[in-house]
Amino acid sequence: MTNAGTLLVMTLALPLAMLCACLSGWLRNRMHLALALAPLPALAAACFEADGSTVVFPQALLGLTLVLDKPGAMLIGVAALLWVTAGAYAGNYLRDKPNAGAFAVWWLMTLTGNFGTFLVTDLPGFYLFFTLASLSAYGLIAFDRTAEAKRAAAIYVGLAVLGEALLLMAFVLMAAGVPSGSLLIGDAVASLATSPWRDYAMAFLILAFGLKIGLFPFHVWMPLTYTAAPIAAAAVLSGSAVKVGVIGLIRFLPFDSAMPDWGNVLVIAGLFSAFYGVVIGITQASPKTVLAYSSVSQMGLLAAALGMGLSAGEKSAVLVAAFSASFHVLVKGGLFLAIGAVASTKRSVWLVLVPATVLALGLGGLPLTGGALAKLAMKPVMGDGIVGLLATLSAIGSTLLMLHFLRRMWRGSQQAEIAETSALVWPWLATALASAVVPWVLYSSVTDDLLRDTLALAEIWEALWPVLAGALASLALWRWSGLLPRIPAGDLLTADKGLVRLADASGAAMEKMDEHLRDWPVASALLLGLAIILSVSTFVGR
Amino acid sequence: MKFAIDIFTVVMVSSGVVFFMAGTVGLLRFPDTLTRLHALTKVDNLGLGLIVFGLLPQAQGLLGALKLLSIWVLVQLSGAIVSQLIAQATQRSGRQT
Amino acid sequence: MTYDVLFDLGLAGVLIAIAAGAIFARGSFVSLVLFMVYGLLLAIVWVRLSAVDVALTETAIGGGVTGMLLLGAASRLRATKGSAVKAGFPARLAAGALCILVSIALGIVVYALPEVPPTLAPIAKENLASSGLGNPVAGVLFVYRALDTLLEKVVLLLALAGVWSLAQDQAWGGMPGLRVYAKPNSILVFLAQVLPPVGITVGIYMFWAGANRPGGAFQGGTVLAAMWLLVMMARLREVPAIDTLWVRQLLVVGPAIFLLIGLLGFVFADSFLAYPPDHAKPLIVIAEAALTLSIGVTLALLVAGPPERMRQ
Amino acid sequence: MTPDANIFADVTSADGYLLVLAVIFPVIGILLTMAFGGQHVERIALGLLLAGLAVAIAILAAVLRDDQSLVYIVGNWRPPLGIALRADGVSAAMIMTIAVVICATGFYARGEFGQPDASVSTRGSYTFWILLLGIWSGLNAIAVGADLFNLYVALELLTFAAVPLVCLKGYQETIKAALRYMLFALVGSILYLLGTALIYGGYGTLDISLLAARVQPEPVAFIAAALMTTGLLAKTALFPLHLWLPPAHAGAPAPGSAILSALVVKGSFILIVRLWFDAMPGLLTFATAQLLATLGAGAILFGSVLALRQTRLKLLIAYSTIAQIGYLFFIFPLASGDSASTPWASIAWTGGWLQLFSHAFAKAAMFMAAGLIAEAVGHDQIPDLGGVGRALPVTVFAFGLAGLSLMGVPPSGGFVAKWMLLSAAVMEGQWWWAVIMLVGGLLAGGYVFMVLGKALSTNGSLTLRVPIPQHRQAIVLAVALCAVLLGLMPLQPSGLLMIGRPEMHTNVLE
Amino acid sequence: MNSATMFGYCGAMLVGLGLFGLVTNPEILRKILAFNVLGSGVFLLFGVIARRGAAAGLGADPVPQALVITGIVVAFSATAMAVALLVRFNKETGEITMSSDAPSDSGRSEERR
Repeated sequence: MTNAGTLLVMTLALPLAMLCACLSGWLRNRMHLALALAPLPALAAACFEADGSTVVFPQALLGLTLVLDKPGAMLIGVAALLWVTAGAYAGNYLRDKPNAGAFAVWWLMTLTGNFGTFLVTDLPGFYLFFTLASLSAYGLIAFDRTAEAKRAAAIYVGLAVLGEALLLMAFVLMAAGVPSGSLLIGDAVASLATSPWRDYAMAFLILAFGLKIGLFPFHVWMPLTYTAAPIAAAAVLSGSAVKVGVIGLIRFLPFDSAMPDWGNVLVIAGLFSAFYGVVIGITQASPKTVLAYSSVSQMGLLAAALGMGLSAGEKSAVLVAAFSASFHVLVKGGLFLAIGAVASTKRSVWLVLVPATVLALGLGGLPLTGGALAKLAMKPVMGDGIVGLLATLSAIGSTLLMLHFLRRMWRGSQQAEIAETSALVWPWLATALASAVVPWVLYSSVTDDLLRDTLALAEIWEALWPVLAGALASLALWRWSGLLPRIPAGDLLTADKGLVRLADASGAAMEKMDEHLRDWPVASALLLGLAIILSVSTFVGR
Repeated sequence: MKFAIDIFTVVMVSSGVVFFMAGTVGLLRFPDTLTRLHALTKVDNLGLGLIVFGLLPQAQGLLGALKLLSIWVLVQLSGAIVSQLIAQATQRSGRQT
Repeated sequence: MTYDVLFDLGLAGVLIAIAAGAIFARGSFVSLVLFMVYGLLLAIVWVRLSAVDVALTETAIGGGVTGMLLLGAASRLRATKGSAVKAGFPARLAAGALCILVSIALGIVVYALPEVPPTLAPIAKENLASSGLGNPVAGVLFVYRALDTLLEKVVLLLALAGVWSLAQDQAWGGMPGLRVYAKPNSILVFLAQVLPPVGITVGIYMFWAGANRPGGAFQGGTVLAAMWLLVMMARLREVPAIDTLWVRQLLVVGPAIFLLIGLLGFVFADSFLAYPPDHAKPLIVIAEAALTLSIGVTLALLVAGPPERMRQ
Repeated sequence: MTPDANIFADVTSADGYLLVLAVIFPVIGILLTMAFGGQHVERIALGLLLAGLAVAIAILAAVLRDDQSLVYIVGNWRPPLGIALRADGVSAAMIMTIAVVICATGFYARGEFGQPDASVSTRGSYTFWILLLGIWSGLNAIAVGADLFNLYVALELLTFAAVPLVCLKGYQETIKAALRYMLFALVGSILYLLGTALIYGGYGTLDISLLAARVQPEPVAFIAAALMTTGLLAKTALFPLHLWLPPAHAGAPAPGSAILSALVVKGSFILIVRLWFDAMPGLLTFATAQLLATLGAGAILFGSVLALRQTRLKLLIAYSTIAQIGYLFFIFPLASGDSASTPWASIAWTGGWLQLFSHAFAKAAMFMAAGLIAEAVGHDQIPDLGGVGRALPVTVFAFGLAGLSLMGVPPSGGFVAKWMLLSAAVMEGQWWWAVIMLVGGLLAGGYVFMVLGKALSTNGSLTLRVPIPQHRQAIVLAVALCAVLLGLMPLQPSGLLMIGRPEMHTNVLE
Repeated sequence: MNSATMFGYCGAMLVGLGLFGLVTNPEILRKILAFNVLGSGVFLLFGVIARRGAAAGLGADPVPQALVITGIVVAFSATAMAVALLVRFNKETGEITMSSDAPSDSGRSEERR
């Protein structure tokens, strides 16, 4: 086992060890101070051994196989960065909170699941970590016991479990398509094109992962949860945990074989939610909610990119998607942390606001930011057709949305209640710095055109004009913001009352039916009837 | 000889049967509990007695005969006691029908 | 031959009629009495089917102890609330239809039973010699399918434990609440003094004869149980408290000895529940004797019911 | 008539005596406790628990080593005249599961039915231990039985021990529940007995492997099979014959509920499988298989929804049992019929049994956890359970693990079982069962999180009436972990479960 | 039709009768009684099968006879237990019938300890 191997193992072993440590109450109540350490092995692995080194566990451990390939390394690296800073933030945030221990446990579990999905290469393993990440997020969301937190957590779990079911079906179908019976993701994807269950498998895959990355109409859980969860949790969930879905799409979509129809499905759904997120987002008041909708929009764009790749059957889309995803990891995490940071600084708010603005506009593709690079890298994939145009337009939208966010955050900081503490600021500054630097480091590994080209005036203007347009639009928005309708967070979910009532009614009906069935004469008559039907079915059935 | 014994048996048993008939009719027709009991006990005593008596010559060996007799005795015993109990019960629950 | 068939036909007709009466009768008392008569008639049917052992068991149980049990229960039940909500007519109709269908299905099976009926009688008989028994049924019970018999005795004990478990906590270990009809020098007392000697003799004879002729541990035990119940009802003997040592030991002595002999089979006859060829019969008789006792006590206590009174 | 009708060589195998011991040890315990009164009852029982566990391990080892069924000819009288005991791979695994669950329950139950002072005998302890041993003997006898009538006696042994367990608390509603259970179970067993009568009349033997050779598709077989199956279904409480289960399993004392829900209902299920797969192979038609699985599907949907509607924890768990039983019946369409020759049959076979075992562990853990919670809090009303998670972390954690297994979340036996059944359903083109299983998983997630969410919520003001000793919580956790550990087995047909059934392809996926 | 077969049909009818009583009669005691009738019908079928199997100088196949004897014992213990349950049930509730019950929601019964 190479030392990279050891690093890979450590990536999962350290958080697990910390979890075991949590069995003792004394350690559990102090664990939140150490949260920042848990992701370090992942970071190291990403830095030193991104060469696809492999670890295979014995059968006794499900025969897990861990591999660190390029997209995986990219994502796990930035994710680790975010988890470190957010962990530090959480450590301070949780000081003298009553049940910090519980939070730490859920945190570590989510982290383990999140990293695991970036590494594993076999279906059951992926399902295991995917489930771990999704279900343990429940604890983070429901952490502060407000009514909306409970509602959000309930809805989240409902959709998460649904996602599990869809994914399980997808995996079973994929495995069924592999003649050799191997359970490696690679083999499954390879034989997917020829599998008799191809279309079903694709449908379930896209549904499951689309639900995870919040494609319309599955986006409803995002605004609720990110609004309800504590800031640190929201940061890692929106920044890192969502990428579980992205890596899923990257790993499981067969990019070697072009599938135009399924590709187009992704493109259309993606672009739609890209704009949908913007439109709803600008009506939102709470900065967290606004960020959530921007996530919907960004993930939609990502899905569209992958869709283009799928329909064209070109592998390069994978790296591009990974790259812009990893950029999104840092920015989104940073912006969430910024909310806390702004609220917690009274004197030198500008120290926070300025970088925040740069970061935010980065999502709109402000030149010289990682965002610009992301857009640049995406351009070839998106092409120059209608899709490319829409992508550019979406940049305007995100700028608009981001400016709206900054405004809301500024408002929020006025009636902030969090105590003055610089300890909440440093993690956020670190994240901001990282999000400014890291993309430049990674860029070369994505495309072979040189960084110099990215500084060409044409490119800069290309990136700049959407931002300016967005700025103008936002001026208009402020002017006439009064005209906008107030759409509740989780827009479509306003219908859930009716659904609940319907479910309740049907449940009651079944209860009534149960009482009748459990009436003695009925049940015993059913017994006799069953005997007769059975003998007939055995007799006639042959 | 054998023939005579058979005749004897037939006569005895059939007369026993007649008594049973009478008893049953009594059981069905008599007005109240005590009289019904009266009818039944008669049957036990005489009817069964006659039948057993009639079968005695047919019994193989002394053991068989003893068995037959013990049957009669037991039935006597139980019949008497049970009718006693029933009579008491009727008296207690003063209803005569 | 045809006379036999006619007789059987009549017998079956009466049997069905009485059964129907027991099922459909309005009052429970009537239906209980009819049920006991039914039990006795059934015994005759068994004789007609030349299954005398079963006939004896049926009289002892179906006509006897079961009836006693049900009558005892009927005399204790008090319907203070909750009235008999009869199933509605359509429900009864549907149920009736289903039951008729089941009967018809069974009829079809009886009709379709193979021409040359499969039977184990020959091998059962030819292997009987090795056990020294004369009664093939006893042979099946104690030699070929001894495991069933053993487990069935455990079932009896479990049933008793179950009945006891229905006691009130404070009455635990006390005396079963058997109905006692004792009035000094009543006629019942007289019966209880006269009958038991005869009954016990009969019981022992039944088990003893069981080795070679119809009869056996179970039938004998039942008679013993009946005698003991009679004595207890007449208050000649008190009902023993359930944690009296001798009661407990009488309960298990039969199954225990049987099991012991079975385990000895591991050593002396190279199989569980196999008997060493030349000691087969004595061993079986010993086991049966012990079983007769245990069965007697178990049945009596089952009828006596869960403990209700603490010992004085 | 199948070629390998007599796959079991009818000779006692070297370690066959173990099968007798498995049945007899508990019986010895019953006799001892009956004879020597209450005050030693607990010690005798616990001693025998360990002995029985050893026997179970020995049996499993022997079967694995010989890679063939254990056989014991009782009294050296061969079937059809005598009785044989047989343990194939499934039986061995079953015996092991039974032993583990019963031992765990036994040690857990010391908290409830143990005897603080050895001087007096109390009703509860005396009867509980006897009934526990009775259930164990009955279950083992069912697992190794190879003679339909012998199996009938074993089934009765089981019932007679199970019913009093229901009303051990003596509350009015538990008595009522026990009565309903008793009567319905009686109907079930008498129908089964009727079936055996017909079978003997038709084929002159009751030995399963001999029957496999003799049974023909003809009215006798049809009607006998139908009657026996129905009777057994009544005891398994498969929807819609579940009238007795919820009140009975919810009313029994916690250890009792654990045994009843985890093991007792499975006893009759094993018999149904033996009937259709071993005794009358080739009699199971597509229609019948679909019918049984349809009832199973009904149980899954119905039980899960009703579980979601419950406000009492134990009732919720009871209804979830009804639902989980449903999955077992997917064995019939997926592991039989035309597919029996395909590799997927053996996948479904493994998956079905795995579902049985993992549910046994998970459900035992759940009921024990619920028992501890009820002891500590004084009730089991779900709405008032807020904060239990902090008061009894280990217990709630165990409950959660068990719940994950029910949901079919990895790593757990429930996941592996579901995966296998799903794949089999897909590969054999019976996708509708796959849909049902997915929905069932969703609903299970619903009720599990309904409880966990409440228990983990911290705003409930919760005071423990009595402290719960750590070791009892540890037992619960251990049982739940067994369910999880089953999830470590590979997603392939298990060699063990194939022992004794050559007609099924093993390790097809190499 | 020989008398064995005839008794077979008789047994079939008894089974039907017993089942009917078991299903429809609300009184528990009557259900138990019906169960006994049902049982005797089943045993009668056994007896018929035994009778048909008469061979080797035996009037009937001994194996089914033995099974019936065992069965009668089991049926009796079942009756005893059911009766005990019924008496206790009646003492607790004062009912003699089995009304349909929804799962009683009285989880507070735990508190009665």
